[in-house]
Amino acid sequence: MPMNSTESFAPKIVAFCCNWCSYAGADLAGSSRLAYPADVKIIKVPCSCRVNPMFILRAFEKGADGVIICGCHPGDCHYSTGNYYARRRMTLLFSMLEYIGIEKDRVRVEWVSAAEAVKFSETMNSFVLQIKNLGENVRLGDLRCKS
Amino acid sequence: MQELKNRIKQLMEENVAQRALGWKKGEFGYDAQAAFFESTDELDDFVYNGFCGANLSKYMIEACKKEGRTIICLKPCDTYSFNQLLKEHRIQREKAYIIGVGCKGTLDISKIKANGIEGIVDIEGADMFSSENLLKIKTVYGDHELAYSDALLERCNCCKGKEHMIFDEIIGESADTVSADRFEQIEKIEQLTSIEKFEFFRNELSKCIRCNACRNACPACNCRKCVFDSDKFDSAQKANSDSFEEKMFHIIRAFHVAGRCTDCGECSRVCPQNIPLHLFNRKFIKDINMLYGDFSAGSNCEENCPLTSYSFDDAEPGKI
Amino acid sequence: MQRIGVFVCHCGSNIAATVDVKRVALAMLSENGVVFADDYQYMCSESGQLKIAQAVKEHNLTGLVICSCSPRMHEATFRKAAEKAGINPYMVEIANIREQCSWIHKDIEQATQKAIILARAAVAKVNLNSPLIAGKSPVKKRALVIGGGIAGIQTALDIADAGFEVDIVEKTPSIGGKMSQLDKTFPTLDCSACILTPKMVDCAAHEKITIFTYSEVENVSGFVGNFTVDIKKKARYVDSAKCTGCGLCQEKCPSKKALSEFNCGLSNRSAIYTPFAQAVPNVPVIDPLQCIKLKTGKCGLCEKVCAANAIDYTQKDEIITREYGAIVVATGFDVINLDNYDEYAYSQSKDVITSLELERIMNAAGPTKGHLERMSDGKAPKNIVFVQCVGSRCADNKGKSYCSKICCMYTAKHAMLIRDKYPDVNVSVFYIDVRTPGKNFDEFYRRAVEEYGVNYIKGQVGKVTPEPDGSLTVHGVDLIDGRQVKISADMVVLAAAIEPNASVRQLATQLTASIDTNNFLTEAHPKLRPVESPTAGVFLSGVCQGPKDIPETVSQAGAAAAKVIGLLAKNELTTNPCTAHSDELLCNGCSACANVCPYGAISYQDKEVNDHGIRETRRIAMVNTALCQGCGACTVTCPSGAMDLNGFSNKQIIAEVDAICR
Amino acid sequence: MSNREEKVLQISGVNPRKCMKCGKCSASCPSYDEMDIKPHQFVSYVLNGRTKALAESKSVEKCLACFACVERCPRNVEPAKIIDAARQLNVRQRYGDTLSANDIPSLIDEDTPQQLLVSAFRKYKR
Repeated sequence: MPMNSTESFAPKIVAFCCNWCSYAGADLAGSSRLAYPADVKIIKVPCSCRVNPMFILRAFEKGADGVIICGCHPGDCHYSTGNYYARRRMTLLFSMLEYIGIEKDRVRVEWVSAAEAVKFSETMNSFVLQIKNLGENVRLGDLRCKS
Repeated sequence: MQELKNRIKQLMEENVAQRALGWKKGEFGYDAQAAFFESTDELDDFVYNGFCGANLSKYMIEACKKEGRTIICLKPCDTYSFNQLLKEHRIQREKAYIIGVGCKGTLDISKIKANGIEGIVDIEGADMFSSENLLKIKTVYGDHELAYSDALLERCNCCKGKEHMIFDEIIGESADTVSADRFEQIEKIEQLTSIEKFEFFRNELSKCIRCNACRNACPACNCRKCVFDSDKFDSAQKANSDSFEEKMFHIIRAFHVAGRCTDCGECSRVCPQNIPLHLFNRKFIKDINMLYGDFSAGSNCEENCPLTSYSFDDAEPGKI
Repeated sequence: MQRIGVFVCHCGSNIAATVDVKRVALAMLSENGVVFADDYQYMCSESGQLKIAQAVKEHNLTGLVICSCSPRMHEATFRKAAEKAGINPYMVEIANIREQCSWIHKDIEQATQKAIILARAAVAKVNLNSPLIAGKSPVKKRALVIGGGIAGIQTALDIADAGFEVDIVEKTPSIGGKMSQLDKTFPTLDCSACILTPKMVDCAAHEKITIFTYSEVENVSGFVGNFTVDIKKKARYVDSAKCTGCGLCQEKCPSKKALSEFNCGLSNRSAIYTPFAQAVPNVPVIDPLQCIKLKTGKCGLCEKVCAANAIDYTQKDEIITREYGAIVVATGFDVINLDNYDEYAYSQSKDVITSLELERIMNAAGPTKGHLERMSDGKAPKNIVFVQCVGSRCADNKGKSYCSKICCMYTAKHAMLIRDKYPDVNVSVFYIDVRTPGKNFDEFYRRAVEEYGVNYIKGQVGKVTPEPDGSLTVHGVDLIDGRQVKISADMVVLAAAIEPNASVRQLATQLTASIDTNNFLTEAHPKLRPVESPTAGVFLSGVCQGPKDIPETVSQAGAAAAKVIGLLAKNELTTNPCTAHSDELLCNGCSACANVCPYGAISYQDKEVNDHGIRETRRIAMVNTALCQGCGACTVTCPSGAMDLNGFSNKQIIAEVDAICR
Repeated sequence: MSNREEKVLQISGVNPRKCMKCGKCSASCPSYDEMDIKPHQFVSYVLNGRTKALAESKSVEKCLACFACVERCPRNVEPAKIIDAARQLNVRQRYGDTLSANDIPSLIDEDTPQQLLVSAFRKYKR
């Protein structure tokens, strides 16, 4: 991906945010007017442990360029243990994606509390930049047949 | 083999069990397949040799629905799957009489054929209980010889061990067949660049015809209805559709069996397109061992699966 | 097919200044299922809600999408509005176009585009919503309090005073707990028994309170509002109904060699005993390990002297099953075992004691009748050294990582009391930090130093050596002075760390309540829900949740009681309808979901199903919707997708993903 | 943090930030009176960049390596290892590595008892 196109490239980014911490953190980022790119679209889930790997792969299949999952900090889960399971699941899934040659920077997990508006906005800014540098997601697109 | 057959016959005659689950000889002698033997008469077709690679554990689910008890023949590695199924309540222990059968490694017919051997008529020396390490292959073009150990399935080269994890009795001895490191191939792939990895897997997965043989053979893939057949995720799909689905299917399949896969290697053995599917499962096994401590699914019925447990200081996603 | 109405809120100019609301509404009209779309100044206002009601009526709407502020702000408002308008409240979805859009973007075009996509995702989700009805479950109007110390007593009294029945289960023969062992309490120095015993008596006399002493919780089943608990009443060998508490049996009992638990093993008690004179109930128990009659069949003296005929050697353990709406855990603490701290010579010298032992020595009803004496030779000590933080704040494996919180204050209390009563006794305190947060606490500590002349030394003790002459050499350091100090003491008092009562581990499993690495019970939220366990219907009172002193324990006990009263005051509980459920045709019965459920909400049943004509009995996961909190951990663990979550179903989330990526 | 401080931390393997300043090390130290810098001060010397002074102190030679402080430290800080690292710093600066570890096997007599070797290393490693 040539550098000059990063400007015009508007990536599709799906952010799964848990209801109790990260979604509230996003709300606080909003009310604090802490900007982050419009490319990020948030889907609310009750807990990071609700995020099924199938959702992530589905997003890529449908053309997403990056997927980020945000949850409560380990130890602070509203459901006490949900994010611990999410952490293991995502660790393994991300490792697998990298193993089959998907850029590992297309996925990220970040723990953002309800108070961390700055962290939320900074995370989204840096993630969008990261995806812009990677460019369009071609490896997970329609590539069944060998070129 | 005769000893095994006799014992099964005896058990059935003594009414210890009502039927047996074993292998039946196929059309060519190298294509033995899983079979139920409902009466002692049917046992004539019973075989047990190097071509009996099929892991019978999964058939136990069917057997449990039948009346009475079933004798099941399990090679050492098959017992892990059996345990795993027990742990998941898919089968009942009391419905099975387990004969742990000795194993000196199962054979890969494509490896034999890869030696330029064609038109095979008969193969001698595949008996599991003989110590002979020589396969005598009769073909329409003449006779060939090949060392037994050179024709083993990849999975047997990195065998989990000779011990049966669960059994009622053991017949025959097992041999050490380990000649390779289980994770060597995984590590090799991990060393590749991102693009090389992608090319490798794209090439392999592009062969997939979605015949579902891997899913059908896999003892961990025992869902009554696969998510890829149900409308639960809006992911039901016909075979061989477009795009990304094969990748999604295989990644998700590997993810669903992660922490439950015993690395029995059936997926790769049955794949008609020879896709090395075990490379997915084994990657998860390697990661799990490294991150959450050594874990061997099916080595017992108690230990919690790594994906349904956690510790406070687990590794962070993407940071390994 | 849904008939969806989309309502785009201007939020004054909060949204409308950056998002072209009319365009958003217009764009939604071409979305699948949308039959009506409009925008309005303030959707949340009275007239905004009226607009919704009108549209529902006119267009026969079945679902609503409100493009407005965060659902955390007004979801409840719009759900109520929907219900008023005749739509199931769970047929409403909010597209957050304020916090997530207008407030963070400046470019109108960009913000409008994003608002359209967010609205689109909400529409896609509503298309798959189905009406949800909050379940109801009845509430058993009785509470169980486990543990009869000050925490349990206070909680029980507060609940009972509100008019609800309470049972207290206490495993020792009397309620009272650790507080009954204390002599005086800080920072007021009033006598512990004087303030505790009235409460104990209140408990016993309260018509709403039933006390089960010498009893333990054997089994717990059920869920919030509907617990069933088996209580094991251990054989007391004394008929509580007949006993008059005269105490003659204890006097006459020939077996008097057992160590008194109440006096921390510093004195003996008889085989038939009440732990202390003010015990509630004042009914003795026979210790079967000490009783000569129970061991050999001979003796029977107590039976002979008992005028009330209350002795019954044939009593057996008894299981009582009772039902409760709420359970309060108030199991309290123990002092840690000091085996790991050889350097303080606790096991080598009788004159090295714990602070709790000192409490008994100072107490008029204690082993020395309240005289300060050395346990070795009965002599009055002249030099006493206190050592703080023994086993607390330890990062090694020997002690506890936490601060035990009460030691600084009770040590100041001890030092002060000793100096007050015995002005010729020298008292030194080795401390690392003196921690005195609390009303009048620091003043109290300063009085110990300034008025009573207690010698506080900043530094730790490295070693205590018992000398042949019976004295103890304390090797310490004075960090401020920069020198090692050696003190020849007659008595050394260790402020040993406290830890949760050992029974709590098993109890936590029975209750499916979680405990932390130190065996303290975990709160539902460390700040906002400190007296509730994450398991609904289970509440925490006292030190079982974390170290705390008496005033804090009493206030927490009251808080726990308030929560219990709030629960028991309801006739029915409305359950969150966004719970998991399993599809019986898909469920494998593999137990993976139950393994990850933090609430123990999933159980298994052998159930006959009809799978497209095949009838068979299958092991199937069942979700108890009263327990399920809707986290969704089970849904991802389930490989077949049998487990799904109401309100956040797999299909709904996938529809949102698709709508965003379209 | 300067090179020298890092070196001391690396040699000792101690994390000085774990210290809670309780002084139990100094209370336990049999050489306390001989030392100019006391055991409980070791961590702050390293943290405050005064390792040079620590290395030049008398304490370096006065520590008996009895490990009472290591044994009793409630936070696993291990002050004896810090002072030993400071001592090694001196030695390395003064003499460099006088003996290569690789040369050792060839210098050892077959019959030397292992115990002797171990105690020799203890004694003469500085």
